[in-house]
Amino acid sequence: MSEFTMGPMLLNLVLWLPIVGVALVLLLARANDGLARTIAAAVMTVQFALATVLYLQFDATAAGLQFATQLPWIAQWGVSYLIGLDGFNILLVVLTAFLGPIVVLGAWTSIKKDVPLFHVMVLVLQFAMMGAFVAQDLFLFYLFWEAMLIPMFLIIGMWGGARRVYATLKFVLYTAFGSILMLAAVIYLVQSMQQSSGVMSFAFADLYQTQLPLSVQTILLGAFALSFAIKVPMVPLHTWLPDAHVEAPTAGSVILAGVLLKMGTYGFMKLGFPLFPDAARAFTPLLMTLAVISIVYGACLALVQTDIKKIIAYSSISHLGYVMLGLLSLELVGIQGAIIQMVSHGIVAAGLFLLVGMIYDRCHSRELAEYGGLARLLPVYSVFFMIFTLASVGLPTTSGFTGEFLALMGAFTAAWPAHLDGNNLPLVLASVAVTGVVLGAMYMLRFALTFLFGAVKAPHHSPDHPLLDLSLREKSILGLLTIAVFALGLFPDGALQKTELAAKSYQSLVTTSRTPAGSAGVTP
Amino acid sequence: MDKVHLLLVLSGALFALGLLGVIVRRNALVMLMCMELMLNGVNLSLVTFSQQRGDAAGAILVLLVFVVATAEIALAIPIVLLLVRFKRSMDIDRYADLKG
Amino acid sequence: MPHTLALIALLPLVGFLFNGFFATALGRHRANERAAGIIGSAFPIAAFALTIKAFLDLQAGGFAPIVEPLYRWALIGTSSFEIAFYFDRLSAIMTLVVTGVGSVIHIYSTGYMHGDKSFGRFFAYLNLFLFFMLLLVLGRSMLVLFVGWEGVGLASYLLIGFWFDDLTNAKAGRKAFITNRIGDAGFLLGMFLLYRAFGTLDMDTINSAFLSGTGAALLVPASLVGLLLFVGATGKSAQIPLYVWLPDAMAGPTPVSALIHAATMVTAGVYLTARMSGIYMMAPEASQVIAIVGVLTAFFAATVALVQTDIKKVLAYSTVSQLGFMFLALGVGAYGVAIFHVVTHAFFKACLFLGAGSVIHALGGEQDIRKMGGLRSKIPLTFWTFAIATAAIAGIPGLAGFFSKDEILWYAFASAKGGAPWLWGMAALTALMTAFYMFRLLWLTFMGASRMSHEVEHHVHESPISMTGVLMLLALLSAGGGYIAIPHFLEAQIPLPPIVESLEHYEHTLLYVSIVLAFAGLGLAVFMFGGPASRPEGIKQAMLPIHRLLSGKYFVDELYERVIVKPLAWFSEVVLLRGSDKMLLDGSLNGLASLAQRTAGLLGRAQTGSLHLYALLVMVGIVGALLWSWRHV
Amino acid sequence: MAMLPEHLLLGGMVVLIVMEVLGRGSRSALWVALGAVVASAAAAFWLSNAQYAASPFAGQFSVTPAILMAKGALLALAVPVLLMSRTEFSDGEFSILLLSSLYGLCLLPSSDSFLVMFLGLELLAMPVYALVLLAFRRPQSAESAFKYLVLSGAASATFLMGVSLLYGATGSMNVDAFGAALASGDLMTRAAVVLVLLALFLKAAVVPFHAWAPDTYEGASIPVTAYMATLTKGAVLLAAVRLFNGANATGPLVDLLLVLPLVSIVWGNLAAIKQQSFRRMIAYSSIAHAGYLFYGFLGDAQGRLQAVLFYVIAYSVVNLLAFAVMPQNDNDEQRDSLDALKGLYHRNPFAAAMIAIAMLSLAGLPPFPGFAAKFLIFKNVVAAGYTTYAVLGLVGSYLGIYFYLRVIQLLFMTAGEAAPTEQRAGGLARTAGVLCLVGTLVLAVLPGWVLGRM
Amino acid sequence: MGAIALVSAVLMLVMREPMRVALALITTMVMLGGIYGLLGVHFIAAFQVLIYVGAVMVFMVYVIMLLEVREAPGNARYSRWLVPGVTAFAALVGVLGISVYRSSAEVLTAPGASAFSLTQFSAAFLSEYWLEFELTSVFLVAAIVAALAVIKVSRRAHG
Repeated sequence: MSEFTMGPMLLNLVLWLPIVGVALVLLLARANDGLARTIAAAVMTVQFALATVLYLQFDATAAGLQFATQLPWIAQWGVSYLIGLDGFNILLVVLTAFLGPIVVLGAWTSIKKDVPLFHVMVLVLQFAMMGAFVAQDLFLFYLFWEAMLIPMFLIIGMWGGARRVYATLKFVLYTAFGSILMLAAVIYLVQSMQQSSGVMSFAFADLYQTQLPLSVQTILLGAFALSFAIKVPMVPLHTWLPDAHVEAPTAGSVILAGVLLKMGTYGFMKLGFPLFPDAARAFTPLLMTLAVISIVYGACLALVQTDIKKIIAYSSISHLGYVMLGLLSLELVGIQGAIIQMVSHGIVAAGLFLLVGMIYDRCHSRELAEYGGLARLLPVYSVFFMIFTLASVGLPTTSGFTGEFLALMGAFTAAWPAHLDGNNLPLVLASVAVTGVVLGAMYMLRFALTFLFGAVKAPHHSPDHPLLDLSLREKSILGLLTIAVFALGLFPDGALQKTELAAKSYQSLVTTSRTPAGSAGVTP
Repeated sequence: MDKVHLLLVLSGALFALGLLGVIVRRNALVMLMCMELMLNGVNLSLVTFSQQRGDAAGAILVLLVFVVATAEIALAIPIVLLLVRFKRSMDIDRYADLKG
Repeated sequence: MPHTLALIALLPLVGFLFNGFFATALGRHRANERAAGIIGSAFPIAAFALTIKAFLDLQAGGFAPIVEPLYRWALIGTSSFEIAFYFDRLSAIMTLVVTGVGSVIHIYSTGYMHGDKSFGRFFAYLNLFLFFMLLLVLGRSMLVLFVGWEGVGLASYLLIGFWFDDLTNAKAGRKAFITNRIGDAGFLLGMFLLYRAFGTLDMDTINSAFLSGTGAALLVPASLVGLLLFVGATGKSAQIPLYVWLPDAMAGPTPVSALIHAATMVTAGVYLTARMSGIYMMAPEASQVIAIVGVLTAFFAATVALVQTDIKKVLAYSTVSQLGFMFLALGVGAYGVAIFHVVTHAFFKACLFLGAGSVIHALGGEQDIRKMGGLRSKIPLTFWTFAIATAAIAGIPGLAGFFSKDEILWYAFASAKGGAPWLWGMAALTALMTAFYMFRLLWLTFMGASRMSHEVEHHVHESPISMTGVLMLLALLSAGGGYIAIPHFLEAQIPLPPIVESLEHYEHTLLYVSIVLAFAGLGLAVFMFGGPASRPEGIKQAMLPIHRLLSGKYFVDELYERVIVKPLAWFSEVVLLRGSDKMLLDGSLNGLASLAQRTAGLLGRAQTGSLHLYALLVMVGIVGALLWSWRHV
Repeated sequence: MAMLPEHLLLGGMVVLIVMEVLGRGSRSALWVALGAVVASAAAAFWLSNAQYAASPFAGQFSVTPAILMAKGALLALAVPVLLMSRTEFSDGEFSILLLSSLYGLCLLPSSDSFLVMFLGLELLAMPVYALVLLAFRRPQSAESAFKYLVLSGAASATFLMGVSLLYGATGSMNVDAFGAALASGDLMTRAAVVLVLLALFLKAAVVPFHAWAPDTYEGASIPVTAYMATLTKGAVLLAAVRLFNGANATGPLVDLLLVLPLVSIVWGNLAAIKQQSFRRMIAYSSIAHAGYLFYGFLGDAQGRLQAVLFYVIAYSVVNLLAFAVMPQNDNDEQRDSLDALKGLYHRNPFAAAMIAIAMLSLAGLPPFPGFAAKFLIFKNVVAAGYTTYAVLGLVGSYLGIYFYLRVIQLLFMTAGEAAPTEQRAGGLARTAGVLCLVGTLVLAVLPGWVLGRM
Repeated sequence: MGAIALVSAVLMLVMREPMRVALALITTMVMLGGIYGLLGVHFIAAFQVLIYVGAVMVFMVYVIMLLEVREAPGNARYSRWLVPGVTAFAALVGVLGISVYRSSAEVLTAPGASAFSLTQFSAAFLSEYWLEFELTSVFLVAAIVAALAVIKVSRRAHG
């Protein structure tokens, strides 16, 4: 029965390893760039390996938390150190762990100053992200949620581009605004639960039991949703993202797009909607509209960007719209699609940002117009570029397809009965969302066209000093991501099975009304 | 209009006058004196109540106020001296280097 | 062999991976070119061989469909998405065509692409295309079909832009992909509706459900589904309004045009419609639309083809036109006939394209027919094969095209499932134009006097055996392909529509009419282009506005540019980016930020350093607080 | 016994005065003071742990375990202040004055009568006037001290006026009269209550009574500013807790406690944005924090001491942390300027990191202790039903994030040269910094444990 | 007597010369002492005169004479906050007055207890308020140290 004792330890280890890494870097490598890199890479790799073990041992047929640890922490407030894996977070945990070593390796040569601090920040960020995913206690979750801000603030602000300070402040201030209101909602939620049930607890499982009148649910959901929607980001709360992406160093963009944005959708899935199901259902039309607007809006803007990072940034907005759409469909297939789309976007956007970073390291320009014909110049690079472009477009056999396909299918599956009942909005929205598929192809292929094809041109390239194609390190990073892209595109079943129970429980949580009987609703 | 009310209003007026003095007078020493006036106003009401109640507590507080007021002046005067040393002026409006 | 079907599809994939990884990596060494060519061709040929085996298996099983599950892609709730292959009469025909024509075109390409610096890459893409095309035709589930559907789009994109150093080629590829995507969006919607109704995407299940009219089928209207799927088909099969990509797709190497943009990929829409005939049989409105779109496409594309001067463009519009014929057949319920035309078209159009390729090859890249002429004697093999194929497409009796086209015309006229005389009229007129522009092409290219420059003329040479051999094979099939009675072969699976009884006796009359039309086209072309050059010029001058309209392709590209592309860019750039993102959203945020800054400045100025003020604040505060406290009295 | 902590402080004072009179090395003065403070804090903790409760002077002075804990905590916070004073204050006076101020501090939460509380307030503040001047490094220090003195004097007078009216209305000098009078509808009683509260607002620098704080903080030296911003403020808040003593905020006070703290939060956080002086910025920050602290009085009386004390500790520890590691510079104006922080990370990563942690905690961002403290306060506010104001307060706290981040931006993201006279913080100050860091970490990691002892 | 106290207090604010202000303050204080005497709290009256007038004000007057700083002519007596200040002042007096007059506290109208004697006061001070006595001494010690420290600083600043 060693597994039962080992399990929780393993998850704790996965969570805390980055902190060990931080300690190691601070102790051993304060002035040793190479060692700092090595430590970070090693820690991340071990973490990924352990996360893989978790994934393999995760029992898809068991409901409830697995590998859970619960320790009383702030007993006075009913806060406990409660972490665990369930279908909601298992894939995201693996994704986070997977991107960890990739981020470190990707930044291997491009980060040249303050290297140890950089890796400390990346490790801290990794810890916070992992924590936010595995936390099963609202207080703990909020802690991790906010803790992500600081390292990201520094990563963008210290190693970013020319307007990095503006961008990073915008990022933090934007995000913090949402968080502040969420904090108010958290306090109110827990407080009202205590008043109604006498129990002071932050555990998700307990909070899922709370009964709140619709009006209260609405306000609380509004606060949560604001915070999550900023993180996702959903139009019109997105303007921080392009700036943050553009100014962030490659590693920052990778983390941002790869994991951080998923926090928003994860938050909706794990907290926002299940905590306030009645409000969630009441506001589905609005949120769904916003999701679809995000899809189209992001795509349209990606279409006219001249900065290559901005294209991907806006594409992220578009892609995460599908996630929201899937989640809001409340259809199993849509929810599952949303989860896959989260992971897929994590991988694909990470790949694209890495690719952009690699070319930026060589040419120091992000202007699309300054490039051309890279396919002739850097064939291997171009192959990878094409793969990730197509995955972003959602071409079948890539992960992007799995996510988009299932999410859209969910939206449609939900919309059709509504249409038969005379409510055409979901159907219209789902149909409009499908146009995102076209727009997606338009902006990504515009990117690829200018970038890869035509006459060869690139800053800092001359026939005497041609640009070098990808190094072995770069190839392996992208190779790993490519494998993930196709694995999730061709064989999503394994992953889907792990999340199926969670998707079902999400579905039943959100579709079950939880307003107190006989209450007309009192505004707080 | 009896005695107590009058005394209390007088006390309040002295207190307010003291504060007004701090607001309107520019001479640092005058300001200090106005502070004393405020305390005197307070003392009056304390004594009045103490007497009215036949209770020593108020009077004792008055005594403490004496002590404190004295100590404050003793501390304030050197500070004013120091101020004057730098600007050769008692005008408090000239001491507004710290602002913003 | 348990996984024959999977193997058929996967063999080209292996070829792709091999060529992709090794041939590209090893560079453009001559020996490698050889290896790449052999590998690239071997896998399709092997696939073809396996297909024949599979066909024999099918036959041995009395043509009962073979279902071959590979693995489960996803299980969500109770609905399972299986990756499974399905082999019946329809897929058998398609697979044979794809692997067969595909193989020969691979062989042809070894000659055609000889010396190209990206030889290996070319074969990799070609193999990739075959893989996806085979998924498309072999898939049991619409999901697999869709994978192939989009996959062939990808391969087409890559191959059109194969010579990407010239940006116009790459742009043509992009155009193809995006136009196809528009269709795919419709396809997706249709698929979603079907999933909603049945919880599965297996096409056999869906078809039979529709045919039997079970409960689930009533949930979604067949017409809507049919139309949505047809939107997909218009994209892939270049029908109005989404045909615009196909002419541009000629930017790709000619074997690509032959294989993808003539013989196989563009017929995927036809295949899809035939495959989902269960739906369309229940959806007369949708079928009506298909027939009309088909015939209109056929007609308009043919008119454009009349005046094109690029050898490949003529063939491209001809392809669009022929695809229109196929959809006409589908629209009137003659699914088997459409497939029949797919097959014959594959033969003669592949032959034509490859012949054109041979011409271009011989002329060192020249594609303008005004600068050709008199090639008959210089490259006779090419000429003869080209001529046979031209005759076939023109509907000269006895050749392949004659049979299939005639059946289409007949069903357009007489089918009880939507046939109408006016459909026949349009189609017959189109047939006339087809004969005319094809013979025009033949005459301008091969007959008459040479209009080539001396230098070009000097270098003209017949193509190597790898190319001419293939041409001869395809010419043979173009000639004899009509004798394969595909509609009847398929009838067991997809019945042909009944004929309106009152019209039955017109059959022979119409047959003669179409024979007459074919020869009329031939005659007209010979009359116009066999004589002095002033003759066509005169007609051109007489009908200048029409000529301009036709040679401008009805200015549809320009229209789309003005109505869709430009407004979209304007909307994105001006309204969304500048108006909404920068001005409204960022503007209000920056406004708030500067408001905070200004307030901060104000508060800083309030802190004047004056002790008087501070004391005043205290006093005001006290007064205010005391007054406020009375509020509760 | 009950006054053991006070006695120990007094003992320390006496020893120091004797040493001073004898002219025996001011070097050791610091250690004596340190010994006294540590002993005093230890005594308070020990008594608290022993659940000691007594009122040796009936109606004047009493201790309970909770109050002893509060005293111990604040006294412990004085340790870093003493440690960081070394570089600026070589004389023994600093230690004596600090000990006497601490003595006053200790009186406040224990006072049962207004007389003791008044003496406590004066004893707390009076030495600070001198302290502000003591490290006389620039002429403005005198201005600074004078402003503090005058407004603090006005606060004392206001306090007394209120006490006097309350005394008149109730006939009692007992502090509990305040709590009892809260609900009274009598105008004079009400005026009394309001005046007393406003006096505390003035001492704690709540808008509109805040104006002295920025000027005073800027003109004072770092250890004294640190002391004022943290311990003095904390002591005033503890006095307020003592005053309210178990009474829920009712009547007119609710409005005052809702509005003025909120205005403080917003005002402080906004005004801090454009500051160029670090101490002035911290002053505005402390104005905002006074707002949060007084929000704590809206909540249920039960958890008030805990909430306020926890907040004071969390807030003070990080403030002291920032001050302790601040680089040394003989030019006080340069030292105080935010420009001095530019690029500090590259010169002194430890200091930069510590200041950054402090700023983040002050901003209330998790996982730093400032967050848990704020959480507790706002939780109580929400529990008391003032949800709207809790939200407004939180939004107000959001406004503050910017200027704290700006400091981090200067530290890490802005290039800057060291001023020629800049040095690392002294060894003892760094020790103080480490102590504060330890405190910060304990508060961050084990808030439950800390709360459990309160 | 109260009126005189008030008038001289007002004079304090009106007088230009600090010396006259001081004299006005002394008048106020003496008058207050008189009031205390009339109220029967004689020892407080005595303290008032002794400590305030005798010690504080003498000190103050001494300093005024010592400094003898001539303000520049034309230098306004008042800060620019005169009008708002007076307004606020009037409001404050009004508010306090209304608070007192409208109060229902019986202490305001009660006949008043018999004044307590110095003996009673001393007894209370040394028994019930023993702690305050002690604390006052601590306070005074601290005050002395503080004053000395400030003087030391001034000397240092001077030298």
